[in-house]
Amino acid sequence: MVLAAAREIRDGDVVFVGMRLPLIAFSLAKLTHAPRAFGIFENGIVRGTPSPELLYTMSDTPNVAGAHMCTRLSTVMAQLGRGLVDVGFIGGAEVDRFGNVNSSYIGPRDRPKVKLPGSGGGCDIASLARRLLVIMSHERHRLRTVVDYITSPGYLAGGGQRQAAGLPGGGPKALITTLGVFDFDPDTQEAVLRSYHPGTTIEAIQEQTGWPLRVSPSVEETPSPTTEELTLIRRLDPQGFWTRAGAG
Amino acid sequence: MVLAAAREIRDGDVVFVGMRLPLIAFSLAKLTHAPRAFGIFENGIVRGTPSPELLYTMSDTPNVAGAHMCTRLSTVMAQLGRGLVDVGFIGGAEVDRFGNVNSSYIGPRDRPKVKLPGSGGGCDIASLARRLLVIMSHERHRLRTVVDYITSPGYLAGGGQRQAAGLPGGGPKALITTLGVFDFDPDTQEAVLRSYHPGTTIEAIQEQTGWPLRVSPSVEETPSPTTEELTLIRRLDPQGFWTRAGAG
Amino acid sequence: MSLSDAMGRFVPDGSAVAMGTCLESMIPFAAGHELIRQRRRDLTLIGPISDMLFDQLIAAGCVARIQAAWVGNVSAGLGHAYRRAAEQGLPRPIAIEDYSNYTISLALLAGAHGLPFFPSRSGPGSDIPRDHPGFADGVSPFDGEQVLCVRALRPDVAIIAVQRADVEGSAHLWGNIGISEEAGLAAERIIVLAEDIVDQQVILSDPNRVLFPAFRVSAVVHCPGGCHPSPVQGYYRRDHECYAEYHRESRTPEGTAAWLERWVYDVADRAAYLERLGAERWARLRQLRPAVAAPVDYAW
Amino acid sequence: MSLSDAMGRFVPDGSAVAMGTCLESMIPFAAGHELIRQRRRDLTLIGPISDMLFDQLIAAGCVARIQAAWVGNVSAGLGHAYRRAAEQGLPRPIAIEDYSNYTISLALLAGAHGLPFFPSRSGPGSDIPRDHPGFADGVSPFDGEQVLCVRALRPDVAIIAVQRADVEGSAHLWGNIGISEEAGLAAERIIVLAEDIVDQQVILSDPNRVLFPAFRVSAVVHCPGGCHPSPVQGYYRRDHECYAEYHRESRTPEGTAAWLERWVYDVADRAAYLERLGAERWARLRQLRPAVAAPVDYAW
Repeated sequence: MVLAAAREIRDGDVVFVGMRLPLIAFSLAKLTHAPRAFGIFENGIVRGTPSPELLYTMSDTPNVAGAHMCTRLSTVMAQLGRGLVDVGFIGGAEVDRFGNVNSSYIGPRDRPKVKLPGSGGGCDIASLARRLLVIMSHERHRLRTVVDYITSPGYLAGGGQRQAAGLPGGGPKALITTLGVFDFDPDTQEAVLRSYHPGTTIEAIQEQTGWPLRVSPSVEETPSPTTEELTLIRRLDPQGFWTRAGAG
Repeated sequence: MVLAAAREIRDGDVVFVGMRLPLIAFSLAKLTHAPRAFGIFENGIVRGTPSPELLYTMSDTPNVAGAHMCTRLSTVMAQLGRGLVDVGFIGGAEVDRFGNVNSSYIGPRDRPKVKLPGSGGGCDIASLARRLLVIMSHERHRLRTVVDYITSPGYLAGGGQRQAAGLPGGGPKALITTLGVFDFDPDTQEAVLRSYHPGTTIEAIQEQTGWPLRVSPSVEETPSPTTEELTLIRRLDPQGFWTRAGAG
Repeated sequence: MSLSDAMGRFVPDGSAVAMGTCLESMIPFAAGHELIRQRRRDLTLIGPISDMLFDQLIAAGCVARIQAAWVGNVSAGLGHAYRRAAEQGLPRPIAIEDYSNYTISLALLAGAHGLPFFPSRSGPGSDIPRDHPGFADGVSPFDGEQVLCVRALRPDVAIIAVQRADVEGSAHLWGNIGISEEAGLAAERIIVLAEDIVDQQVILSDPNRVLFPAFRVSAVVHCPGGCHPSPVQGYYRRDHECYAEYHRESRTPEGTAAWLERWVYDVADRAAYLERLGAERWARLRQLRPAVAAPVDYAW
Repeated sequence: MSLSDAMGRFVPDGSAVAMGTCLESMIPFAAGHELIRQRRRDLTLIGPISDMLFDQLIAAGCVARIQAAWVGNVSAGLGHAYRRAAEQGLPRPIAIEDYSNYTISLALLAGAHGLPFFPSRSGPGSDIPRDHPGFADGVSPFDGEQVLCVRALRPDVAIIAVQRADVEGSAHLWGNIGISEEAGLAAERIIVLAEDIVDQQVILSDPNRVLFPAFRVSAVVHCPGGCHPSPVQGYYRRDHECYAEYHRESRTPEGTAAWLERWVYDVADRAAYLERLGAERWARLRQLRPAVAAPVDYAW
């Protein structure tokens, strides 16, 4: 998952990094194919280099060391607002086939079954990044036809509804899960399976997906990690805190 | 004039200092009766002490030395916006009897006889300070029944119109001129002569005032400067750059 | 002023309190724990994300309302006490007004300017603004464009941790800043918690680094170690294990009560807390690599 | 990049240019003079107050429109060229959109956020917002309160002078800041004029002092003395006499032309300008009392 996330970062991108696993994905991309990418963290940090140590949070002291800038949250959010953030990562508890993400409430809002932490910067990144990347553990109860609450808007109900709602950002570009990677159909704005990770199958993915899977005609196996990538991940996260199975 | 201005500052006040002569008035007040006043400058400076040297502009290097804070203009303006600035000074080319100040256009705006520099922070201070002090060279063509353009709103046309316009600040508290000091009638909101400076008379003031003078029943001569005040003014402005006749 | 006096005097029951404004660093845990010890009630807690502190105050029954973008435990997971309060009303029900990080910063920025609202491009299409007193649909008067408007927030008090301050309240904060400036300037009162109290000349030697005008600060509290287990740039690192431990122990109300007893009720103040933490552990967190800023000369 | 290349490449005819964003200090006179030498036309000049530079650009016929709160000469008086342009259309008519300092900062702040407008409490009752495309009456959707709305401004380019920068554009500015941050972040492009170009490690050692994200900066120009006669904290003082002299000489079009010839057209670049100023005078302005900021350690 971290690899697929890293590969979505292009060289020179301004990346809104977010919490948890994307911290590693950004570092990995910087050290491989995107050396000129900049990372933005919502606490106000802008970095042109990966943090010198594994981060548990974006505000850990190593993330400040050598940063290009430490400013106010509102100032880095303004980069999103101006449409200058190329790519942003968000996670959550649930996603639907239009890329809408729930990280707030499972069950009704006034009597939730689970109160989740909330948006953080998720809604902001989803609203305003040019390319939104959604990261999700691939389980049937998480990839749902309809989510209980839209924290971070994707394409809403599809068919241009996102644009009609006045959302300026580009919307979801990919849904990256523990089992595969989805693109979004430019017309219907539905998720379409682009690739399945080594070791799984399209059938297994359908089983773990709450909506009838749409599969790209050109679907393929996700390219395996290179030795360099694996080495770097082990160096960036030696104990697998963010990258071991079930983490993040 | 600088003395009368300084005397309007109370100890502990937060003072929006503005340009030119108020620079000296603030320093004088700090060194005499208002040692705990804070000065705010629209370039973003907050000072708890007078500048160590005469200032030609608020952004001169001595005004930064020993400042309590150097921040953004918008941040110090926000103190005005929150109603936390006790007193603010403005000057201009013209004032009317309701304390409206023109520092923009003499003559019609589309074909002005004189294009004046403009508001600077004047409109902001006039809109938002709790007590507005207007400073003006006392000449008949400056104290006019109606000004050509309201740059900095006083009581507008009086009778509560200021409040009705949605202006939250307190409005003009005093008009301090080279000849005297005016208060504003709490009911009609017209300027009322409170005191005349030593060496002039009420009659001379009427002659130099474009509206029929209203004089307070308790009008008196402006108290003469003390020796200490005179000494300090000479120390603060040794060459009389701001305080000599006709300056500022 | 002592922390206990500052919390007693300036944070009465029912206050709306902004805390944790730097996100995961500089969290004034000492102040939150003091409010728990003083059995403060009916607080509104305002913040961007809250990494564990809001969960603890909720667990202790201090909180009536949350206005925040994220409440949980960043390195460990969900906030168990937040869940119990929201899902079961335990130990008491709480009202939740969800924000995003950007929109809460705009709400506080508007509050800092004394303005009624700011527009936002983040949020349309999200469920966050639905049935929410802090959001309303508006229109740009220039082109008729629909905009989401975010109502100003003006906390009663903002508790802001800094590295160093003078006794009047002028303070230097460095490292990541988050929404500290907006939150402090929006609040009626600011309480500064400082690792070090220094001579005023130290602060005034670098006026660009000063966080708030001194006249906005109501109290300065000298509180070394006051942010543990969150990190303070230049002073100590994040104590990740603390977050994992609280996450484990707070799974049950009983475990939570035991944790609060051990780390809050049973310690008199921050000094006693640090003693309980142990000198060795505390010293380890303070072993840092130096990274001194290049000098700056304000010569005039 | 040379100043001449930066102005040639990034400030074409018709550009909307923000300059002088620190108010009376850090005014990029060198950049303005280069635009005059390059005979740039139809510029829109955006600023808070402008202490003499806008007057000179207007005098040289470079300007079609002013969006500012104040244009003149702070220590000497009115701007004669500004008057001639506004009153007589000489050397060409200019459109004037008046702002106050607060409202232009809000306009740029809204622009920096990509928002269409911000509300303002400054301005109602003033004639400034009347018949002005940058202002409109609006309503708070929360309580129906009437508010004045300030339309976002997004300059094509902001020219920002700083004390030091690295070659990528990360820069340290200290002393008073004015609207530099809002103007730069609102602009499509930022051009940084630096007294010193330093190693990137110097800038990154103090990330809180960095003004803009490096990816926002289009060009960095090494231009020592580029702000004379305005002051640069830590580098040189204000040359008050220059302002008085320009004020005297610019009373007439002929005097203005002579001044421009001597100080702009007839000098090739800033180095030549400083040479003409004279080594002794320049050295005197650089005699400063040191005021070194207290050290800060970002240890991690």
